[in-house]
Order: sequence, then C-alpha cells, then structure tokens
Amino acid sequence: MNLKDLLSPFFVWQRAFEKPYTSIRPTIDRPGAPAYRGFHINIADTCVGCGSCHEICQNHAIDMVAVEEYLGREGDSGLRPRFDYGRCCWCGLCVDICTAASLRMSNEYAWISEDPTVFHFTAGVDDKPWQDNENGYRRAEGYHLYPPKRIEMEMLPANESVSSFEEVVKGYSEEQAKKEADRCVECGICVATCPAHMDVPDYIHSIRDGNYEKGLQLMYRTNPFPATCGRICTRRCESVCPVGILGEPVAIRWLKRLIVDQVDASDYQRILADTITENGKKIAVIGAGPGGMSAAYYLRKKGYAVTVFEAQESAGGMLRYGVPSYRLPDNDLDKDIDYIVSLGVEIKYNTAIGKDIKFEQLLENYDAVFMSTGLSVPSSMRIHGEDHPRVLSGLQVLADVANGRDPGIGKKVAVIGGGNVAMDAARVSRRFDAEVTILYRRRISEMPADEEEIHESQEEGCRIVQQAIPVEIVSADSEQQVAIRWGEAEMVDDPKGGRPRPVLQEDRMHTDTYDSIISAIGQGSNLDYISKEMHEEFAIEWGKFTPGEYQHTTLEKVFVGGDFANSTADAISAIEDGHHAARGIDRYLNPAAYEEK
Amino acid sequence: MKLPFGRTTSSPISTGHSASLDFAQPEPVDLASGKYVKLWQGPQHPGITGNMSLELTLDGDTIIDCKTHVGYLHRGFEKLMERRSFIQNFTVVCRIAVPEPTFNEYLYSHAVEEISGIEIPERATWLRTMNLEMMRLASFLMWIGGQGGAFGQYTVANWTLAYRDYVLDLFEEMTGARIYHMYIVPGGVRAGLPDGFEGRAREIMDGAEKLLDQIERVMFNNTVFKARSKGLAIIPPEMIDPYGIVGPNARACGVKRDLRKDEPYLAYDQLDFDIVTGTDSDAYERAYLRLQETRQCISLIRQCLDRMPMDGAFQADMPNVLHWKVPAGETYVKAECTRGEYGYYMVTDGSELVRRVHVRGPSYTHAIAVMERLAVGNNIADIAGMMVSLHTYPPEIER
Amino acid sequence: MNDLMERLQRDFGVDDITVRKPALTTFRVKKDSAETLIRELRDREGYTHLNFMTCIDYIEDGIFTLVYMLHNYDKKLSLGVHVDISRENEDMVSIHTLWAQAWTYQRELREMYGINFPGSPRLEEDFCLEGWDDIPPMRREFDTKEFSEQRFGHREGRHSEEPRDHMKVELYPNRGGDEK
Amino acid sequence: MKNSLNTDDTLENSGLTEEEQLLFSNARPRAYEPYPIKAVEDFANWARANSLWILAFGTGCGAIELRPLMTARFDANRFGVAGRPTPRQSSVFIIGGYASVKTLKRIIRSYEQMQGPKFVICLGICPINGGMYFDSYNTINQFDQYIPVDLYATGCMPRPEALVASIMALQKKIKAGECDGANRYVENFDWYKANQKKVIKNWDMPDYNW
Repeated sequence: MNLKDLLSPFFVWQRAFEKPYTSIRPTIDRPGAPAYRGFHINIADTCVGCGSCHEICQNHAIDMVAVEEYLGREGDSGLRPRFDYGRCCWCGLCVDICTAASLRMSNEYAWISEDPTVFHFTAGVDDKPWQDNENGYRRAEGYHLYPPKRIEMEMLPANESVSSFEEVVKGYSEEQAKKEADRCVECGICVATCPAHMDVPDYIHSIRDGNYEKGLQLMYRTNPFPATCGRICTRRCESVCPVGILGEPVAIRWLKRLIVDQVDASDYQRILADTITENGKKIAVIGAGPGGMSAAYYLRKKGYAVTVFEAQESAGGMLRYGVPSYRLPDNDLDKDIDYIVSLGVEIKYNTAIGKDIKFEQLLENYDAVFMSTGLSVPSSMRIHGEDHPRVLSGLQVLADVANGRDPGIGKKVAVIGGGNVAMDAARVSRRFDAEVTILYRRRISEMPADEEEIHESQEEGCRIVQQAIPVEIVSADSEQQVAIRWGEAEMVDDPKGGRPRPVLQEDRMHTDTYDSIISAIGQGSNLDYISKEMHEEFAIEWGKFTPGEYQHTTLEKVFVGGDFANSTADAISAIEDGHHAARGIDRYLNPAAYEEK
Repeated sequence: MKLPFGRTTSSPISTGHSASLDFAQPEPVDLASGKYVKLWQGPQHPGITGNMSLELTLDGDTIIDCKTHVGYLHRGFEKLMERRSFIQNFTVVCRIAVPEPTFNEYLYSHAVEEISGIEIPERATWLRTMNLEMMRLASFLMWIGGQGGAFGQYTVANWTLAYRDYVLDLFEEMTGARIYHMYIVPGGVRAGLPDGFEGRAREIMDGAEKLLDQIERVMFNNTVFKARSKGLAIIPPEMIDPYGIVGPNARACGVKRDLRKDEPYLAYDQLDFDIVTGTDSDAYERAYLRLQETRQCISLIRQCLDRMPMDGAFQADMPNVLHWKVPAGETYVKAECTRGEYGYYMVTDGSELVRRVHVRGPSYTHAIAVMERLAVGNNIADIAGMMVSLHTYPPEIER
Repeated sequence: MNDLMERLQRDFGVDDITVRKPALTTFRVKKDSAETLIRELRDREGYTHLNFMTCIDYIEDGIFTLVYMLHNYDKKLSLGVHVDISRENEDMVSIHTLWAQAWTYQRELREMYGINFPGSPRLEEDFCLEGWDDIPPMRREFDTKEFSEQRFGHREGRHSEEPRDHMKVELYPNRGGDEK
Repeated sequence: MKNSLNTDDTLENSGLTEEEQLLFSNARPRAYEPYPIKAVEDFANWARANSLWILAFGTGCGAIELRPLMTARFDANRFGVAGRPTPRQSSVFIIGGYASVKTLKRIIRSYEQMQGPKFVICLGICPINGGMYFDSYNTINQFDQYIPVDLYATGCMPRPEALVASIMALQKKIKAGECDGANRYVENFDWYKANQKKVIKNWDMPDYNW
C-alpha cells in the first residue's frame, strides 16, 4: 500500500463542484428523441388497410379490424390496424413496410394502467393523446423492405414499332417476372377491385414458385381470357395496388401474361382438366365477344349445351375487331377462344340475330338466353358535313385492318377523339405511313384512353392537339381530301363543381385539310334485333341495359352483360358479366342446388 | 487444507497445468458431516450479474465447490427463430444479450447477408462499426460500474451508469431506441445519422474520456480496490484454450487475440488501434485492460465520425422481405464483443424460415466452466467481484 | 487446407467437404471416428479452440447432425465437423475430456434434443429448463406455439380479419372464384 | 405431526418430503386488515407510498433499466425508492418483463416471502400478453394469472422515465388505499396456486412461503 493510492480516491470530492447528472423532473424534462420509436400513429384516411403491418409483425401484435367508415372506399379494405401493447415490441417493422406511409410512431412512451386488458387501440381511429404528435420514428428516405420500382418492361422501340404490326410489348422473361412477382405484398385489395375478382396474389405467388400450371388454373377460375387480359386489360387492379402508392404498382397485367406465355395451348386440356357432365339444358349466347364467350365457358363447365351466335366470321368481338394486333396478336386471342371452343361450345358464325334468326325463336328454343352484343355502332359527331365520304369511323378502320383490308386512309389523317379507339386508330394509321393529328376537346390529362396508349402514340409520332373542338366538315379541293373547321377551346370551370367544360373560342378558328378524318368519339349499341315492345319491357335507356342481380333482365329467360350492360365498357367487366350471368343462369335453371345456402 | 484440483486455499490457482488439464468434476462432499455449508447465491441476489445462481459449498467462508445454475432467462430463442421469417428474426435476436444487443443484430444480419450474397453499402459498414463501438462503450461503462459496485465502490457505479445513459441518448437519437436498437437490419442499417449527431457524439466522447481519467484515479488507484482485486481469480495461460477463454479475459494474460484485428470485419481494417494485452491475468488486470479498451472505443468512435461517408445509400437492394427466401447454406460469423468472441452459426435450407441458428456467447464458458473452476478456494465475499470480473451475461448462455 | 482435407479423407474417410467461405470449411465424419479426429485436429493441427458444439435436427431424414466448430488461431481457419446420428435414441461419443466447456454443451443438447452422451458429467441435471414434461423442445416436431397456447394461454379479446376475405364478404359475396 | 397455526384450514404442502413438511409452516396466508381508524390508515398509506423498497431481483430484460433508475441520472432514491437485497425488507416487486417458468418459481417464492403490504409492478409487454415471447415454450404469457399485479407499464423496455411515472402512479394508488393486490392473492389463493402449479411441474416448495 502506498500513500498515493490511499489519497487518490479523495479526488472524488472534486466532482462536488460539477454539474450533477441528475435530471430534476425526469418525466417531463426529457421527451423521447425526435426519431424515437414510441406509440403508434396511423393516418387512417391515408391507410388502405393492406395488412402488411399485420403480416410482418412477428409478435402477432397487430389485428386488422373493420372500421365502418372506410369500407367500400376504392382501393381500401375497410380494415385498420389495431395494436396490442401486450405484444408490440416497438421494432417499427410495421412502419417500414407500410405501403401507404400512413403508419408512423410518436415519441411518447408512457402508458400505465392497473388493468392488463386495456392495452389495445386502433391507431388513428381510437382517440389517443399521441395521435397529433409530430415527432417519432418514420421510415428513412432510401430505406425499403420491398423494391419500390417495377422491373422495366422491354418494348419495341418506337421507330420499329411504327412500321409493323408486331407486338410492341415484349413480355417479361421468367427471371424478370419472378423479381416483379416478388414485389407483391399479397394484400388482396386488387382482388376486390378487379371486376372479375381474379385471384391476383395467388397467381403471382405461383410465379414466384415457378408453378405456371397452378397459375393458369387459378386464372381460369375467374377469367377464361387470360392471354387477352394479360395484354390489353385496363388493369384497374394496378391502380389500387398499395405498392403503387409510394412506388410503382406491381405489373399485374404483365405477370398474368407471363403465365399464359409459359404454358403451351396443347397443355390446357390436361392442366385445367375441365370435366363436363352434360345436364341436358340448352343456352343461347348472342355475341362471341369476351362477355358471351366467358358466359359460354362457365355455362359449359356446368354442363349446359351452349350455342353462341356471332354476326362476324370469327369470334372475339371487339377484342378481334377493335384492338389492333400490335397490342393483341390474333394467335393469343385464339389461344383463349380455342380452349373455350374445345370444351364443346358451338359457335354459329355469320349469324346475325334478327336477320338470320329471330330473337323470339331463341327464346322459344333455349332454356335461357345471354345477350352480349356490346357497342358496335360509332357515335355521331353531330356536326355538319359528317357524312362526307372521306370521314371514316375509327371502328371501321380497325375492323378493316383486322380483316386484312386496306382502310384507305391516305397519307394525312386527323383522328377525332381521346379514347382508346382513337389512339388505336391513330397508331394504326401511323403504321400505314400516315401523318396523324389527334384532335381532342379537352386536355391530354383528361383523355379517357390509357396513359400508356397516349404516351406510346406520341412516341410513335402522332401529334395531339388538345382543346380542339370540330365545328364543321367541308369539302376540299380534291375529292380524295376533306377539310375540317375546328376551333380552339378554353377550359371553363363548372360552377356546379363538375369537371371543367371546354368552351369554343369563336375568334380562334382553323381549317385544315386531310386525306381522311377518322371519327372515334364513342360507340353505341345496336339493338335492332329486339322488337319495340321488348325494348320497353327491357327498360333500355340510351341503348343500355340495367340488369338486376346476377345480370338478370326483367325477362325471365334473358340475361345480359358486356359493354351495353355496364358502365365501364371494358373487356374484364364483360368477362365478369358473362361469368356472373352464368352463375345466375345456373341459379335460375337449377335452383335446387342453391336452396341450402 | 486439501481441495479439489489439488489446490490449497493460500494459493488460489496453481499455474503448473499442462495442456491436458483435468476437467473432472470435484468429488461431492459429505454435507451430513456438518462440516460444510451449502449456500445458494442467486438468482435473486444483487451481486449476481444478470439472473443466474451459484450453488456454493463452503468450508467456513471458503468455497470448496461451486456449481452454476442457469436457465432463469431461457426463452428458447433458437426455437423461436426457426418459426419466424428472416426479417422478423432481426428484431428478436437483440434480446439475447440485454446489455449488448447490437452485436446480435450485426451478427444475425451478417450471417443472412453472407448466405444470400448481399453486399452492404460502404456507408452502412461505417454506421455499423460506429454502432458496435458505441455499444461497446456503453457496455464497458456499465461493467466498470458493476465491478466497482461489487467491491463496494458505489460512487463509480453512479458515475458510469449515469454516463452510460448519455451514450444511450446517442443511441436513441441514432436508432430510435435506448436498449433494443434494432438498427442493424439485414441489408444495411435503418437510417443515416440525424442532423447534428456528430457534434453531440463528440461532446459525449470528450466527457467520457474525462470520466475515465477520473475513474482511474478513484477506482483503479484505490487501495481498497487494489487489495481486493489483485491476485483474485487468476486465469493461467494454460487454461485459455482448454476452457475456450476469449476476449479481455484471455488478453489479460498476454494472449494477443482480438477478432477485430485477427479477422477484421466491417471497417475495422481501416481503423487505427492496437490490441491491448495484460500480464497478471487477475481481476485487477482484467479491469484495467477493460478500462483501456474503453478508451480505445472512444478513439474508434471518433475515427468513425471522421472517416464515415455522410451520404449515400445505407441499405443494399433487398428483395421483398415479406416472402424472402434465403438460399440453402451454412455459415459461422463472429465478432469481438466486450466479452470476446460472439458468434452466430446459421444453417438455411432455401425456405422462408431459417433452419437452425446457434448463438455462441462468450459467457457460455466464462460463467460456467471457468467460473466453477476459479471460484474454488476463494472467499465467499469475493464471488460477486469475481463474476463481474469475468464479465458474464447469463442471457447469452441460455438464450 | 487441401492437404489437411486430403489427409482426413484418407485417414478418417470424411466426406461432404464444402468450403463455405475462405475461413470456414465443413465436412462430415462417421460417428465412430469423430472423437479421434477432433482430438487429432486439436493436438496436431492446431485447432485448439472449440467455438461451439450444436445440433441440427433433420427430421425429414431422421437424423441429428451434430456440429463441432473448431478454430485454429494461428491459421485463422475454422472447421465445421458434422456428425450424423439417428434421431432415435442414438448415443454420441462425449468430448468432455477435450474441452472444459464441452460437457455444458452436451448437457444442453441432452436437454434440448434428448441426445445421450455417455460419460459426460452432470448430464441428467436440468440446464435451462426445470420440471420439463414434454418432448425435448428443440426437436422439430415440438410445436412451441401450440405448447404455449395450451399451457400459458393468451389474453382474450383479439380478433383479426384478412383484408382479402373481409372484402369478399363485405363487397362481393357472390362473385370471385370461390363458388363450387 | 404437522405444526400449523390454524388447524382448521391448512395447506397440504404435498410438494415437500415428510421431513421437509416438519420444517415449513402449512398455514394459509392472511389478508391485510386496514387500521380501523381511517386517519391512521391514511397516514400509514402515506408512509408506505413514500418508502417503496424494491426487491433487487431482475427477473428479465427490465432489470437493465432499473440500474439507470437507481443511479445518478434518474435517482429514484429521492422518491423514497431504494433497492433491497432481500424480500423480507422489500415492499415493491418489479417484474422486469418476461418470466420464464424457472424464474416464476423463484418469483412466487420471493413474493410470498415479502412482508405485506406489498405491491407488484409489471414492466413491459411480456407480462401483459406474452409480448415478444408469446409463442415461447418457457415463458408465461399473462403474469396476473400467477401473482396479483397492481400496475402495468407497457413498453419494450419502458424507459426509466416511464418507470418513474409508474412509481408515481403506484404512490398515488397506495395513498388512495387502492392497492389490494396482496389481499387479492389471499382471497383467491387457491386459484392462484392452481395456476402456478399448472405451469410449474416440479413443485418442491411449500404451498406458501412464509
């Protein structure tokens, strides 16, 4: 022992004059750090209830509970996370995975109670003192638990695509598809939004597993046109995909396409194994479009003898005659249709109802009739000179091309309209080397056509003139040409709160001359085959049906579906209409089977 | 008197063991003779580090047999991990060693990354290195307090535990939590440094340096501390390998082994530091060595702050963790924690769940085989100080 | 490293040699020669450090794979020695005479997997568990969640919905692909 | 021969050997009865609330935050809180998170040895509903099934500040005379004991540790 060691500890007194460590009011003085992982905050209006937080929680601390006010919102499951603070470990994985970035944490941390059953709350719904706390943990910029960007799709470059009818989209490779499928969070919100309620997460899962046969089976449960929908579906599923809120939505359409592309048509019979037990009843389907063929498929599966009446020489309806083959090649459409036909569905081509066979006859000869003749008549522009021979309809141009005929559009074309048909007509015209101008009443951002379509048509060299209102068609100097007088429009806000209206500016009129003008401003239905009395009985308004439950009309035997019976007028809705009508017809003809339920 | 292992009470450890140490268990004593007393120390005992118990057989106040009992903190982590996904596990592992969770996070993440071939960005490497060193600093500060407390120096315990809290404040700022940071995640880290962190960290490092100087004067130069710790629980060099002794416990007898230098991981090959070794291998030497390593920590944290890239990615490209399948593989990764080699052995089978994880904590040997051996022949009053001196954390034994 | 492996292959018939990373090689050895091989690695090859010893349950193959992780401090190399034994009550040779901590591992394996190591001290003592009355918990067939639910129970009042099912029930009950 | 305090209603102590049964009391615990004069009882409660002595038994992770609590920065001593090394001197038992079955046995033993009035605070999520280890085969999920609890503080871990807050809440509760955990234990003794014995399979201690 030496003296130094004995004295050294007395140094401790020096500390008596230093600032003490002790915090005076410990519960007040020091809030959690700005990024502290404290109690949860959920912005319930932003949350879509995808359940990813529930999925990732290793402690099963999060329940998804129904909150009435959010049910039925577009792209919202109506569920909200409910936290069990007898389980939560404040790891923050739920915040990290939150697809909508609605979930975060506050920096509050004290919750004391004598009752162990109170530590539950639905964040953002139940009133908690920390709900408005601005601090707390949030996911850092640049930190992701799933890839936010989608796998780039390879496309034909615009300069090549414009000169051929080859399919523009090349499709994913298997490896790319697996990566893209990996991004799915399997919430199933898309299933509710998809008109056909396809089992999207399940078939995406089958891609991850590389099990395309299972994927195909899953798709056929709800949609007998997977090859078609995998290419041209309006994919409302992608618009609600939660992954798309912060990043890009999962490329559901391209994944669907991959499954079909991976399976050879000759294997369909074996994989789908649709066994048919005839039940002796006969159904007539009018129109071999997606709606009619879908109904035919599901009815056939239930054992009905199905006859499809089609006015054209091939099946497919708008898919064949309205969609150009660079978007939907014929053999892919045939892949879907051929399988349906292979199950024993009879199609009577070139048979127009009302002309070749009376509608009443069908009612008499069949146990039920499903009508799905769609919208096949181009709408009129309602301007003077519209009947000029150089004014063509978009539908007609597309049908001519589909049938291999020269549409005869010339080299300088104006397309009127902003829908998909207008875009298709414009792009088809480009493929016939025409110089294309698209005239649209409103702004480009308001075009009803797919954003992709608009973008691609611009890429391919179509010029879009927005806020252009056609006023009159006038004859040109040459008979091979036609002139259009149009005026610029200003967008005027609707005082009633509707969308802004274009108003013609009389002082800014133009007259341009074209080889032809393609009008594509919409279509109406052709219901001439139905007698006038029946028109009334069906309560048809503006050429459209409003079917009841299970697509049932007021006429006992008649079910309707497709573009003339729904508001969305797209293929996938028609497919669901057909499927749903098939359910309805089965319920109608075979009520005994449903009585128990 | 004659004791098991052929030692006498006057010289606690004979240093003449050859490589073939006798690991035989001591013969049970005849309790009925009334000559011996059986005494349980722990699990409820303030002098026990963590939650374990020692079954002591005493002759007077001299320990003649010591049996350790663990399992009070057993939660079955290895089983739980087998039924949680790869991302979920990273939140579980930190609970394995409560005072030092970060090493678990790092090693678990590193094992997953190694098997799945993920390369983490440079910034994440530095953030991880600094995180680990901050953890080491906090852990050593707590340990110094524990060692002081075990020998009656509560002043030092008050200083270091309070100061450790400042380091925890830094953690809170950086990671969002005080104890279970859950910051190092497979693929990188969860966030960069918050604004102004560097300045505050440097301030706290300066203070820590000053504190350590004071502690050296008050605790290490203290006659009482010296008297009680010098010559206590000497680990002879021959024991090192047969008993699997690692870390400061091994370095204190001159064994120059430190994973940070021997098999550098993260950014340690770019940092400037030396392995600290000692010679005497007693409780005092180990304590002093740890004090020096604490100083080293401060220097390493400063170096990290100096050299760390302040922007750029901190997370590698990750698959969707909700259905993350790690390819089949097997690996053993290790890091130098405050107690020595901490390791994760991981076997995967290509599914979404891990097949097997084994966590190797240094306390596994230090607190059982080594402790049982060193305790014999010592005074019961020194048991607490001895346990702390071996720096054992029971939760990493039983997991 | 290759020389050593060749020699082990020749002398002990080890197989399944895999280089996991430069510093770690694993191989499989028959149970009978395991103890000799490990002793030899320790005494003649410098693998003086036993990192750990553990077990992997391959229930689908009916085997336990025991893993001995040895480390050579000089060469900075690790060897993972795998030994397969049957899951059905097969004994394993004890290595408690080689390392002081080995018997602790063996005690743990006895408790967690039910593997017997004849001769290992204090093998029958409780290690982590106390009064355990079920199959050894680390065996794959033991379902810890079920056990926990039955024995310890959970607080009531929890209920969760799957978004997808919830939406189907609430928004489109008669549609989708669920009908027969 | 059994040495009992109350021959009418005794405990079986069936976990003990016959020899041991002679060594331990087999009496049932008795409930605390407040002083008949309210002012005296209030004074006693005030005194109790301001000298909370914590049993230094770190039963789980939560123990890690007890150290900062008791040392300089949060300095719980100023609230009358002190750590005691033995249950005989302690009045507050802080359950630091999860309790493994093995620890639960020691908790019961320590708790029963504590002199009344005694209070239990549960820290963290694990005693509430299993928390992190809800599926573990070795940790209990609802602590109140085994020992009556006066207060829960959720968090993982609750920070020292939350601990200070819970101590203050406990003080308030004691002063209001609402801390009846120990009495609940006595009143529902058989229920608690049955629950305890359901999970502790090697019951080799007295049914009540006096």
